[in-house]
Amino acid sequence: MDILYKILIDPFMQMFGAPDLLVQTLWEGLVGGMLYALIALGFVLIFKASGVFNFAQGIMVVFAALSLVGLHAAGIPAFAALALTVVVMLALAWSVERAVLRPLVNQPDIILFMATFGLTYFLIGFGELIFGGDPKVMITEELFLPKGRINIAAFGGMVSLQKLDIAAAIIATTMVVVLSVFFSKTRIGRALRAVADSHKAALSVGISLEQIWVIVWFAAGLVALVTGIMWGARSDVSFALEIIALKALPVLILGGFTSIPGAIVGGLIIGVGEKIAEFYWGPLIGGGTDSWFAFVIALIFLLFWPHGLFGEKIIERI
Amino acid sequence: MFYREVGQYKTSYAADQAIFPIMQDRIGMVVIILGAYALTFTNNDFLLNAMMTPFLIFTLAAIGLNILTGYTGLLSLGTGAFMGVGAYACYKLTTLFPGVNIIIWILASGFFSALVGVIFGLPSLRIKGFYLAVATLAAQFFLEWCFIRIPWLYNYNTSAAIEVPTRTLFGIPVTGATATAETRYLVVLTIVIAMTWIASNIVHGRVGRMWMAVRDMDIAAELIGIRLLPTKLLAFAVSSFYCGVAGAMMVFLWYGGAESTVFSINQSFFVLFMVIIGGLGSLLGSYLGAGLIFMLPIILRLVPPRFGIPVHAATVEHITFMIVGALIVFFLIVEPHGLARLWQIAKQKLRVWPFPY
Amino acid sequence: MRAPSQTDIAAGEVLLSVENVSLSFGGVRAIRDVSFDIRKGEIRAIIGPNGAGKTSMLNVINGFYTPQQGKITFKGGTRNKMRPYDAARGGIARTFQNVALFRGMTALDNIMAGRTLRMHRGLFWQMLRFGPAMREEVAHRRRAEEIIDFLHIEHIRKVQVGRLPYGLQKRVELARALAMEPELLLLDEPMAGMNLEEKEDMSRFVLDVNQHYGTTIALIEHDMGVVMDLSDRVVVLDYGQKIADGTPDEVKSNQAVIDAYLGVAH
Amino acid sequence: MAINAPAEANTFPKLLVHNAQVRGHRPALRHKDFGIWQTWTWAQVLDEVRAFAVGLAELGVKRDDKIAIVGANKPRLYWAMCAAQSLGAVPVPLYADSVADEMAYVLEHAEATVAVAENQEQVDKIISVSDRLPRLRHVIYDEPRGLRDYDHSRLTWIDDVQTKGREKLADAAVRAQWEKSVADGKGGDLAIILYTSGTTGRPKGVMLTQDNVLISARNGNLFDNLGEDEEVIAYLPLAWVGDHIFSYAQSYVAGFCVNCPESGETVVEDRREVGTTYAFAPPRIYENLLTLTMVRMEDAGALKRRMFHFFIGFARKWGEKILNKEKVPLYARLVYWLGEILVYGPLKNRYGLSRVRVGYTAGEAIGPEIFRFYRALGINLKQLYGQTEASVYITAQPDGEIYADTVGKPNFDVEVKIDDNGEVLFKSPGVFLGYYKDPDKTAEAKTPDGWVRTGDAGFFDAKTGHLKIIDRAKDVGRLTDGTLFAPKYIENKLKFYPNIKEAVAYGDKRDYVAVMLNIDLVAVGSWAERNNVVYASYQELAGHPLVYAMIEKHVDEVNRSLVEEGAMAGAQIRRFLILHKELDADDGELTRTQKVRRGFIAERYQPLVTALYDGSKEADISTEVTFEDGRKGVIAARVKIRDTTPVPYRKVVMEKAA
Repeated sequence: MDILYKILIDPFMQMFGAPDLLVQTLWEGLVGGMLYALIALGFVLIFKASGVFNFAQGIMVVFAALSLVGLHAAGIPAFAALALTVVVMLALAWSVERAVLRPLVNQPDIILFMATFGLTYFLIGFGELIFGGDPKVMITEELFLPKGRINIAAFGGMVSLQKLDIAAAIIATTMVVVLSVFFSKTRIGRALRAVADSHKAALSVGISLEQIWVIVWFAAGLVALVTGIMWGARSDVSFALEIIALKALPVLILGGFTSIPGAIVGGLIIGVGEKIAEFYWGPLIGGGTDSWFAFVIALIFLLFWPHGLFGEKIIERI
Repeated sequence: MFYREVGQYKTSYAADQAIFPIMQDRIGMVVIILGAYALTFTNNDFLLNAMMTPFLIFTLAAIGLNILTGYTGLLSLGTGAFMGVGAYACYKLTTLFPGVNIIIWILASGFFSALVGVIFGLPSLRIKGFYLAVATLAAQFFLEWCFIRIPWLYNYNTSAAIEVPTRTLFGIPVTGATATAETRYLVVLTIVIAMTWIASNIVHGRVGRMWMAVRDMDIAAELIGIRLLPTKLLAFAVSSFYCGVAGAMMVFLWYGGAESTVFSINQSFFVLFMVIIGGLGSLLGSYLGAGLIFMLPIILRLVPPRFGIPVHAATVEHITFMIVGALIVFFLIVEPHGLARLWQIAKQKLRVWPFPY
Repeated sequence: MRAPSQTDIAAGEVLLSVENVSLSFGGVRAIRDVSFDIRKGEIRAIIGPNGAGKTSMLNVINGFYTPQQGKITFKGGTRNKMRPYDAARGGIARTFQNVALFRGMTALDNIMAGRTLRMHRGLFWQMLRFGPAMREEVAHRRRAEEIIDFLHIEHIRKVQVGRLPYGLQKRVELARALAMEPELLLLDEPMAGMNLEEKEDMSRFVLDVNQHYGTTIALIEHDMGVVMDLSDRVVVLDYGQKIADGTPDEVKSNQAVIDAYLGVAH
Repeated sequence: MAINAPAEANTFPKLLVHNAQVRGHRPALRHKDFGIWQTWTWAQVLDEVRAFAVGLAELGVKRDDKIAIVGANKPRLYWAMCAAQSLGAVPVPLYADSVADEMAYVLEHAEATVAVAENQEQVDKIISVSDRLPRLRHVIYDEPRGLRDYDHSRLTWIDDVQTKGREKLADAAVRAQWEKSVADGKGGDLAIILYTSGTTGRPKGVMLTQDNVLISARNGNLFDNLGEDEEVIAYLPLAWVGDHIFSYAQSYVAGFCVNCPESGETVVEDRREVGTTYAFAPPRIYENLLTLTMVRMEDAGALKRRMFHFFIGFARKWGEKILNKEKVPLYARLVYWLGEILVYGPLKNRYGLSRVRVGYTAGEAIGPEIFRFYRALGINLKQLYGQTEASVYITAQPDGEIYADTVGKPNFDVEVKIDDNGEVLFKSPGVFLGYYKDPDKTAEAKTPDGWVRTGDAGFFDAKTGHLKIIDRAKDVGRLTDGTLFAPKYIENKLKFYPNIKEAVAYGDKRDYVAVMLNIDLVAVGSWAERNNVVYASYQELAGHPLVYAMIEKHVDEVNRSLVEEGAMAGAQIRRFLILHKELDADDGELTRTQKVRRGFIAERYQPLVTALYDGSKEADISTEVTFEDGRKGVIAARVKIRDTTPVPYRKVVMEKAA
């Protein structure tokens, strides 16, 4: 009885009892979700264009952030470092295409998937070897990212928003807009869509597969960089991120692997969901639920919509 | 070159279906097994405790995962967690019923992870490929969380870790601080050999064929009357059982104690890599893969100093990661069937020697 | 010298009947209100131009697709929905247009896999692989070997099917289907992409199967010559509709069929 | 000797009963069927044969009936032979690959009343010609597939025959009756009729008695002391006397096991699995095997290839000596032992010949290179010379006396003589009864005093005392001084030299032997390069003095070897010339199978032939030739003629050699 009360009634009492907390939690969730969404975005970009499920997206985020911080630590001015990091990501995209994708062209997806495990581990080792394993601090000021927080009196209490988060939200949104424009309007963008459908189609557009892969992986790299900066700014830059980044997977399960809006919506749902759950129900079972919440949701979800919210159903033919 | 197959004819199906139809192979196996037991007499704790024992344990885990991923084609990232279930189950069992022989509990703990495996395998009916991988990630993280947040599992130790009590077999301590490297090694070796034998029996029989059928073409499998869900769940069960036992042995016969981090996602990946590099769908591959991946860091740690090159423990780890990662990609590109296939090719060459084919 | 002569088939009981079946994916209507029957012991050909819905028809029959309308009566039992597993259990075997073998397994293992439904020893005995399990294994190996002998594939018994040439793969697939000892055997273009000699062999095999095992066969085939030689009765589909049904000669002389094949505008 | 059954068991059925008693539990027959080697012990075979026989009797088979047997080497077809024999009927095996028409002839000529056919294919053939076979009452088949709907009024499945037989055998009287009919069998009875596919005219039915076959088989076993432990694989046609002796008679006499392969394609694998100890094959099989080996080794890695060739080379040097138990230096033994591990052993393993104790090649002459190759590997390959009319054995090479160019010594109980026109005659227990229903041909082949003409010309090698077959008797001529002249023999000797591509020998009814030669452009060309001999054309090279000098050496060597062998010493080559153009099938100088057409060439090169015998040093010749593109043209040339210096010798009197 009591337990039922604890589960079914009490949390909602709290919510309505302290709406400001609720809003605060929602906001936290949204921001967290946004970062998931950004990572998921990287997955989607690559999956759409090359059908590769890039497990390494998470480590790419870490790697980008580390390079930025590392380069700056090496005495390079912030924005120069930023520019260099962009170059690094381009180099990474190029070498991945050369070393991994090209030799594996036309292999079953699952093989490519596993190849990206390899990539992930290689990058972890490589990153740690160069930048060392210990956490680092993101160069927030140098990049002129706003600091501090705005406190708004509302809902009979205080809701405090970090300026950084707001900035993050704005940057993220603009990036998403830019990307979708890029995809729908530009020639290359359309070509990328074509690849998603069939490789021949792409070739007919007159872009070689190799180029396209480099482009998307580069695009994904940029997304990773932005994500890295945001995330690094909020917590710090460490390899722990790589594990957290795995949460992009459930996001994709919800959003579907091929849909950018899906990734966004999915990301936000997961972000908000896990915050709410942790904040209101977590204590009942000892907290820390956010480590698995997203995955379990995805798992349950999969049982009913095996192809995601926005992903299209495949008819099996024989 | 060493194969002399002349005169090895089969007059019964039983002989023809044998797992090592060629006499030279049978001899080879016997030699290897005897050799493995002979290692006991080296009295070299480092060899036994730090190399052979863990190698065998990882092999068992790899066999488990291979049954699921290699034979049935279901990708799982939850191996670490399933191993954990085995470990914690065994811990609870032996602390609740100290009287019962530890070996029994080690094996019994497999059933618990089998059960958990089946539960998390349920989605495999609807979903495939990396969708399933994500589903198993759920298992990984959820179980990992349980190991931390359910103190009952580790008997409310302040350390939040399993501390392996001393248990004896015929009066000789097998687990705990007092157990010698030799006894542990012997126990592990025996269990691993026995379970390998069982695994090979299963994969060579009807069940194995069903698994492979599902792996190679599930539609066709269904149309010849193989029920997909039970087949896949059985694979999950057996696979998890093996992982569970491996987990239990890892804590009880190797570490002597462990906390949840031992069963983290990285463990899952390491076992998966062993399977990929060793060879999907090959028991031999599980041995080779486990050998390579597990020995690699040890070699990196031991060899360079011999040549006066000092290496940092951390650096070793980083380089290991890089090499392993590179190896994965390399093998997927060059020989998706891993070391096992390489051995097969070599063996074929030996059989047709001196001809190239 | 063919087994049951035309007449006794005409008299023969109906093994499977398809009534007013319609099937569509999304917008595409693959089959429109098709009805026909297959009689015990006959060789029944389903022909028609590409995209006539032949393969879809087979997929409906063995439960891989579920038709929106219509019902299927097999061995007296009527159903409109059925899992492929039940079809297999009920005695329907099937080969595929583009070979659907278990590529990672040897020819023998593929055929043994076909015996799965008839093997019962549980995991326990499988683990030990002696006693009952081995006896069962051996017994079924024997049956598999009979089929291997029947289809003359001794020399490739232990070859991984992925490495076999196309013609032999088709034969192994047939062997796997036979291993199920089906009552109704569905062959989807058993001779597609074969050279003349292979075609002759395959035709020989199909006849022998029908005759030696008394298996009822429904086959899709493009090679008219083959169809006319092999089949007792032919049903012709075009754009998902049945346009003719009868003995080879009747069908040959049917105007609608001729038009369909000459591609007269519809 | 213990290895052979007692003499009172003088028929196949008696031997079968005997074997069933003394070694009933031992394997008599294996057949790779349904993926494994199905095995029958002697006891089981007896049981099968008995049932089969009684079943046949039920179908009305009686003494002296002829039972045709058509098909591949299947257990039940062998049983059919013994079953028939146990009833006193005579089995008549047919070549499975013969077309319906040939089959019809034999069936009709043999007056077969029952035919045992392997499968649908054979049954169809028989049915297709059945209207021409009034006597053929019944057809029995082994494999039922495809036959179920045939009209079975005159068609029965072996199983049904045997079941019927088994039912009958329940009755003790029937059993006794069968045993009696076995006991009634006599050594003199006609055991089998083997139709030899004669190169000219219709096949002749060679009648062999139980004694013929069994005594020859017994002697064969003694000759190579074959015991009950041998393993042989039966893959050669049933209708061929070789298979009848090796896979049937010798097995029954010695009690060893015969293995029937799964199918034609699998013979090699099956041989490897069984590991035959007593092997038999016509030369071409060894040739193919060798070619295959060399081709495959070409694809091998450079290192492996080097190793291979080194050891093979070494084996060619020492292998035979070691095999012949001659004295060889220790190091040679060591290297050979190494080679055994690295190359010879594996090779033999691949061939499936690792366990061969005795291997024979026969039928036609085997190239000495090929022959030596297998010997060098340590395979005890030997040659024998035999005929259907002799129940195979005429001569064979005893262990340790192996020569590439002889066919060995007369077997036990075999007498061989060479008549004055060089034809080989023999007399032995194996000598056939006669040609079935053909007394004239029989008379031609058999002299009144029981000698049989082989139709081959040969002589006994003075050095080794072995028989050498030199040519078909009809091709052998004589020089004016009466010396034996076998053109093919001399030509072959010359052609063993890689430099000599073709040779045409003349001498019949002439004073001496003279030859026209063709050089081999490839071989001589490369020789020319090595010895910087410059030449512009084949013609020029052919005429080059150095080339003549080189070829002359070869000719001298041939002469010397002729002298060593004795019998042919008189037929040394006195003069030779090298033709200015290659002999060519397009010009009708060779047959399409690349055999020289001596007569035609003689006409075409008339001037040269005369020159060879009128002592002139050179002669002009112009011949019309057909070029690749079909154009015709004329080649004119002046061809030099060389005299050789004959090797002195003592004239041997041939009859002594016999």
